[in-house]
Amino acid sequence: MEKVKILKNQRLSERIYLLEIAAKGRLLEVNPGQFVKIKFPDFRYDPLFPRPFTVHSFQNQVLKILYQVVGKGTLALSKLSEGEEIFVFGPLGKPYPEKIDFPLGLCAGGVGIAGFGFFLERLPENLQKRIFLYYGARTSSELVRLDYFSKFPIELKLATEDGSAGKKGYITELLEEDLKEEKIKILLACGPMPMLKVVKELSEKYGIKAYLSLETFMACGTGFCKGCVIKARKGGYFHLCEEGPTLLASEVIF
Amino acid sequence: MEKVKILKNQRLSERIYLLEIAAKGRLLEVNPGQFVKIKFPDFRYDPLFPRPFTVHSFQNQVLKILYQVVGKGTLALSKLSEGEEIFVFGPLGKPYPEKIDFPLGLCAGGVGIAGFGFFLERLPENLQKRIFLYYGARTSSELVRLDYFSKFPIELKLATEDGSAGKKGYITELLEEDLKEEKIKILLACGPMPMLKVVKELSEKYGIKAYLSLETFMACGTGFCKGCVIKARKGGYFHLCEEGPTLLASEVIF
Amino acid sequence: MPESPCVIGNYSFRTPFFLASGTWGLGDTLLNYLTPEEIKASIGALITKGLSLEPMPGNPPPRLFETPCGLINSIGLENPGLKAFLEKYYPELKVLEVPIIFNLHGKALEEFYEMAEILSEIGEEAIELNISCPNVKEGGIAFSQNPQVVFELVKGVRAVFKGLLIVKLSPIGPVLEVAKKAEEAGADALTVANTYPALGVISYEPLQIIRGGLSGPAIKPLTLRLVFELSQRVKIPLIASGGIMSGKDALDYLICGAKAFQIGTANLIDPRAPIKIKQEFEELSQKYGRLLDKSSS
Amino acid sequence: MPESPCVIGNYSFRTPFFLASGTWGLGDTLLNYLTPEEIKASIGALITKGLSLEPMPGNPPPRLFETPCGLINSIGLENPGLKAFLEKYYPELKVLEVPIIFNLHGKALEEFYEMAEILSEIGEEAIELNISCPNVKEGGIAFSQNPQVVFELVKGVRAVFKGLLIVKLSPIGPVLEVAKKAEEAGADALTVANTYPALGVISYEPLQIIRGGLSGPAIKPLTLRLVFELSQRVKIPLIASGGIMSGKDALDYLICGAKAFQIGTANLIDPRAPIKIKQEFEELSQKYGRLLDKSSS
Ligand SMILES: Cc1cc2nc3c(=O)[nH]c(=O)nc-3n(C[C@H](O)[C@H](O)[C@H](O)COP(=O)(O)OP(=O)(O)OC[C@H]3O[C@@H](n4cnc5c(N)ncnc54)[C@H](O)[C@@H]3O)c2cc1C
Ligand SMILES: Cc1cc2nc3c(=O)[nH]c(=O)nc-3n(C[C@H](O)[C@H](O)[C@H](O)COP(=O)(O)OP(=O)(O)OC[C@H]3O[C@@H](n4cnc5c(N)ncnc54)[C@H](O)[C@@H]3O)c2cc1C
Ligand SMILES: Cc1cc2nc3c(=O)[nH]c(=O)nc-3n(C[C@H](O)[C@H](O)[C@H](O)COP(=O)(O)O)c2cc1C
Ligand SMILES: Cc1cc2nc3c(=O)[nH]c(=O)nc-3n(C[C@H](O)[C@H](O)[C@H](O)COP(=O)(O)O)c2cc1C
Ligand code: FES
Ligand code: FES
Repeated sequence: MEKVKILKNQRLSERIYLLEIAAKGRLLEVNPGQFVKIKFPDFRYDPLFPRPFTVHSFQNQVLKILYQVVGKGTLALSKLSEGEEIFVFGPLGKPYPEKIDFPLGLCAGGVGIAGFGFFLERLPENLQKRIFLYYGARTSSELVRLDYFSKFPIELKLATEDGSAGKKGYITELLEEDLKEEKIKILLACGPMPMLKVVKELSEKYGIKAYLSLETFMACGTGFCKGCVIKARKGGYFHLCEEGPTLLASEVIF
Repeated sequence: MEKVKILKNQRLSERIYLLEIAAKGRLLEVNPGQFVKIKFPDFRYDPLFPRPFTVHSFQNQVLKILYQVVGKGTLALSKLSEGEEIFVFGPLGKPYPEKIDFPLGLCAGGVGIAGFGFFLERLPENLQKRIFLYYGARTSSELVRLDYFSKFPIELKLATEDGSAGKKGYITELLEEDLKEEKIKILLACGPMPMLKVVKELSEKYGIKAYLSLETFMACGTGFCKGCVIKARKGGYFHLCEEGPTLLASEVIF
Repeated sequence: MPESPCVIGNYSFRTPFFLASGTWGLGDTLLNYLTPEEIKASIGALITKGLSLEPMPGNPPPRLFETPCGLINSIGLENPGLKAFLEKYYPELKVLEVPIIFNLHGKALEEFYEMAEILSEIGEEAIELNISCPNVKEGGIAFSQNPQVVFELVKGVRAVFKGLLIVKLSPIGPVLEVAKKAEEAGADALTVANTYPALGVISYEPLQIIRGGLSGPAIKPLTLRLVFELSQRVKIPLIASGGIMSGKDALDYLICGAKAFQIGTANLIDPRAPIKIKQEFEELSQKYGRLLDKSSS
Repeated sequence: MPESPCVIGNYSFRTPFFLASGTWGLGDTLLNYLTPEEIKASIGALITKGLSLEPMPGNPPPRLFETPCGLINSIGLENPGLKAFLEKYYPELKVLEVPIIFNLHGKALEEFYEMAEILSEIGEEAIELNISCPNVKEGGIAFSQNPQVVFELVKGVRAVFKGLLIVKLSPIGPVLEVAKKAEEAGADALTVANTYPALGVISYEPLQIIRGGLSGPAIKPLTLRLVFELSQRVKIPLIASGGIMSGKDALDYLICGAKAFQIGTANLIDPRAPIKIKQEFEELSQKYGRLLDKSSS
């Protein structure tokens, strides 16, 4: 656990925030796809467990977390101001798979977009050019960090459920159009379960590989509790915090 | 429970803060000697109970609390910033006794000074002039709000344990000097238990009435739980949140 | 839908939210925080502080200790005695027109019978037998460690009292057996459960220890489990008591088999908690209506 | 002073802080977070994940649910089996030169005996019998509901295993009787206690419920009370397990009669918790030294 200072904790939309901290210690070793867990130094045991968050961006030793307020932990996080200290523990989990084919489709629902920033930051420009980023949300105000993502030489495709930005509908509809045209060879997806289910189905339908960044409640994040399991197709379970959070869609059952 | 906005939450010394809120609803009915309880609207159950604080000042609908950070509740309070909302519940407890003789000695140890501000604010100037305020702390930096108290036409006497301000030693030593000289007729004291014990003894020794503002852990503050008891001399118990927090020294045993 | 009205035995309550014994004092300060209309609209029944035949002074301090998400209390059943309560406190409560349930504590079986008879004579309609107080030397939790004694107790009270008879279980000991025996002996409903025996070290110098009963959010997962297990083993209605702080907590208990809900520690935090909890519960019930239909079928 | 060294039975441990079973995985990731030196300096013993004769896959998800100040887990004793553990995981742990205590789970008495024999044969010195897991269908907590069965179990294991024999009690059921029987049958120490049977409603749509064991700060007041009660009724040393998150928690248990302390849920929050807790404990012990002398006399 590194005790770090909050550099910024900015509200981007009604429920989405961008947290910036000065990384140090082990945190400097983080790779795209990995996550950290965050704990408050306030001697309060509710919530009991640190909350896990993907690293959204890591440049010039500034580590950024893109998060959405959904419950008491994230609510408490959102109330912290610049200068306050938090404990950050990590890196945890496995990075995104090393060998990835291109053109690559990144599919994000809501704050599922988080990890793709750091991923792009570490990708050579020639490969960035071979990325399709599908990014969907309920409404335009929840499509955050568009300025940041627009700076990469990627093809960015947007969708909102209410049609207030990009295509009206689910992001997986845009994805399927491009899959039909065989524009992409492999998929990496992060977002709500229903979206991941569709991505899994699409990957099967179009016969391409898909990696999914999954979520479960995590007590430890370190492989200690054996609680974060996802059913494995081959029998038994994956421990998401050790073997994930990113797993091959074809190997999991949900 | 009134939901109120924090106007200011200022650090006065290492561990002492001054909280200012805009009073409304029932809070407007508060009288000197009463207390309020404060709860955070953060859906966290640790600490479980709102914390009780005496009203330190109440002018122009601005209610002030002078508090010291001693545990997780007060620590959390100290981290709140201007504009954030808290729940404030009250007024609770009985006001200071109505019929008080003068000259009156007010004896405060540490943040025990809090309630005397509001008390003085409501006192006519001619009676303020007949007040001796004995105020002790460990060290000079913990003698807070001296500017504020100096504006009243009272006789202010200070002591610190390390001698960094006022007399070196305990405030009860200064008090005893004046008791010997029969300068005061009645006492009102608030502070740590050891100080209150000495005040009780002095009041017996010099045969004057003393009121003590006592503390116990309070779950409800409303008379519901029957937990905040102090032994009564006459047998049975006082419920501090209903019958106190200020009780006649001669009627309690501790 | 569980509310409007909530039926337990032959009695129906306007709402399934009851004020738990000992968590709203003797009632004399209730009206400082709630209007009679609010009480009537949100509270189905008022369960009195534990009453004994003779007045009890309660335990010396410390009586309270806060633990992580919980409260240890060792009040020791401070109360003016049944008769004084009826004279001094009861009249003010009666005018509220909310059913009153008398929570009774006896040091011996005979004391319970005597109190039940007194209540029967004046036409009172509801009793909750407290056989589970962890904070008194005699009676209290000792009763609930022996299913046969519970049988005898309930049988004896039933013989002299025809109204609604609720038995408040201890969460420890042979709970299932005690529940069965209470049912067999004629109890109309069970309150699940009282506080959990607990200990807290308040300070080291001087060494101050409190032994008492744990309540609050900390115990909810435990009592929820108990309600779930008991609901599959007894037929009489279960009234949940343990860490109900929100509408979700009540709904969880409903799903696990409870028919009514006692609000205890939550009242200490905020006397207006019952209003808030009932409202949240109703909103959730609307949202998950189908689910509730299933679980109650 | 309880540490340096902490003596239990005929065994002495460098510190009284043990890692609780199931809260540091199988040990293969421990060295990612602590150096061997740190482990040696702060941890008195490593208690393995519950091991069974045959491998167990564990329960399907959801296995975890956070409650106010607590955790419900229903891991279901996922483990590779005793033999595979000895082959694959044990060698790496052994080099740490910290005593290893084997936490064993059997579906039947014979399975316990067989595992004890295996360990006896390879010269292992310490076993903790897990008769209290609330998350498996067979064995587990069922054992600890019957004092006579516990007597037979401990007797049987004692017959084949001469090393340190610890029995890990369930906090529910006839705890005092079980403790007595375990002592009588030859247990060297008791771990007080395992998790508390609990239930959580995870979601309404779909309806997802978890039944499992509650651990963490929420249960500390309950287990502390148990330790206190047991320390007055049995003579063998008690090892506390329940919500130890800080040096104060350990000191509280010491005052109530425990000789050693297991760190469980705290490891999940922070793998470096044992170092922090031990340090805090030592600072407090210094500060309140006189008090401790009194309580241990
Ligand atoms: C590896 C990983 C990376 C993540 N990265 C990000 C990120 O970059 N940005 C981000 O915003 N979020 C991320 N999350 C999700 C984030 O951790 C959660 O939103 C957060 O922990 C919620 O905490 P909370 O206290 O605010 O909400 P809580 O109050 O804990 O609960 C929020 C919701 O989850 C439900 N819930 C709680 N426990 C369970 C359970 N066991 N099973 C099912 N539902 C449950 C609750 O009912 C509630 O609806 C990530 C999660 C994981 C596992
Ligand atoms: C009527 C009243 C008026 C008050 N007015 C003020 C005020 O104006 N300003 C101010 O600063 N404070 C005031 N206090 C004290 C204040 O309420 C406490 O300092 C506060 O509740 C501590 O909360 P915490 O969470 O920060 O500390 P906690 O973490 O709760 O504990 C702080 C300390 O108290 C000890 N403690 C906890 N419970 C008990 C118990 N049952 N018995 C003995 N010790 C215990 C703990 O061990 C710890 O050392 C008042 C108290 C009362 C009853
Ligand atoms: C301060 C206090 C006093 C209590 N007094 C009584 C009592 O007199 N009789 C009784 O049966 N239960 C008593 N209880 C138990 C409560 O009625 C309730 O069953 C228990 O606290 C669990 O519910 P909760 O978690 O909602 O508080 C008391 C509880 C508290 C906290
Ligand atoms: C995730 C998890 C897994 C556990 N697995 C085991 C186990 O395999 N065997 C066992 O005897 N106890 C097991 N326990 C119980 C702990 O060892 C410990 O006794 C209990 O959690 C109480 O202590 P705590 O509050 O410090 O966690 C487990 C607990 C948790 C939280
Ligand atoms: S969260 Fe504990 S093993 Fe993955
Ligand atoms: S604090 Fe509850 S009665 Fe006083």
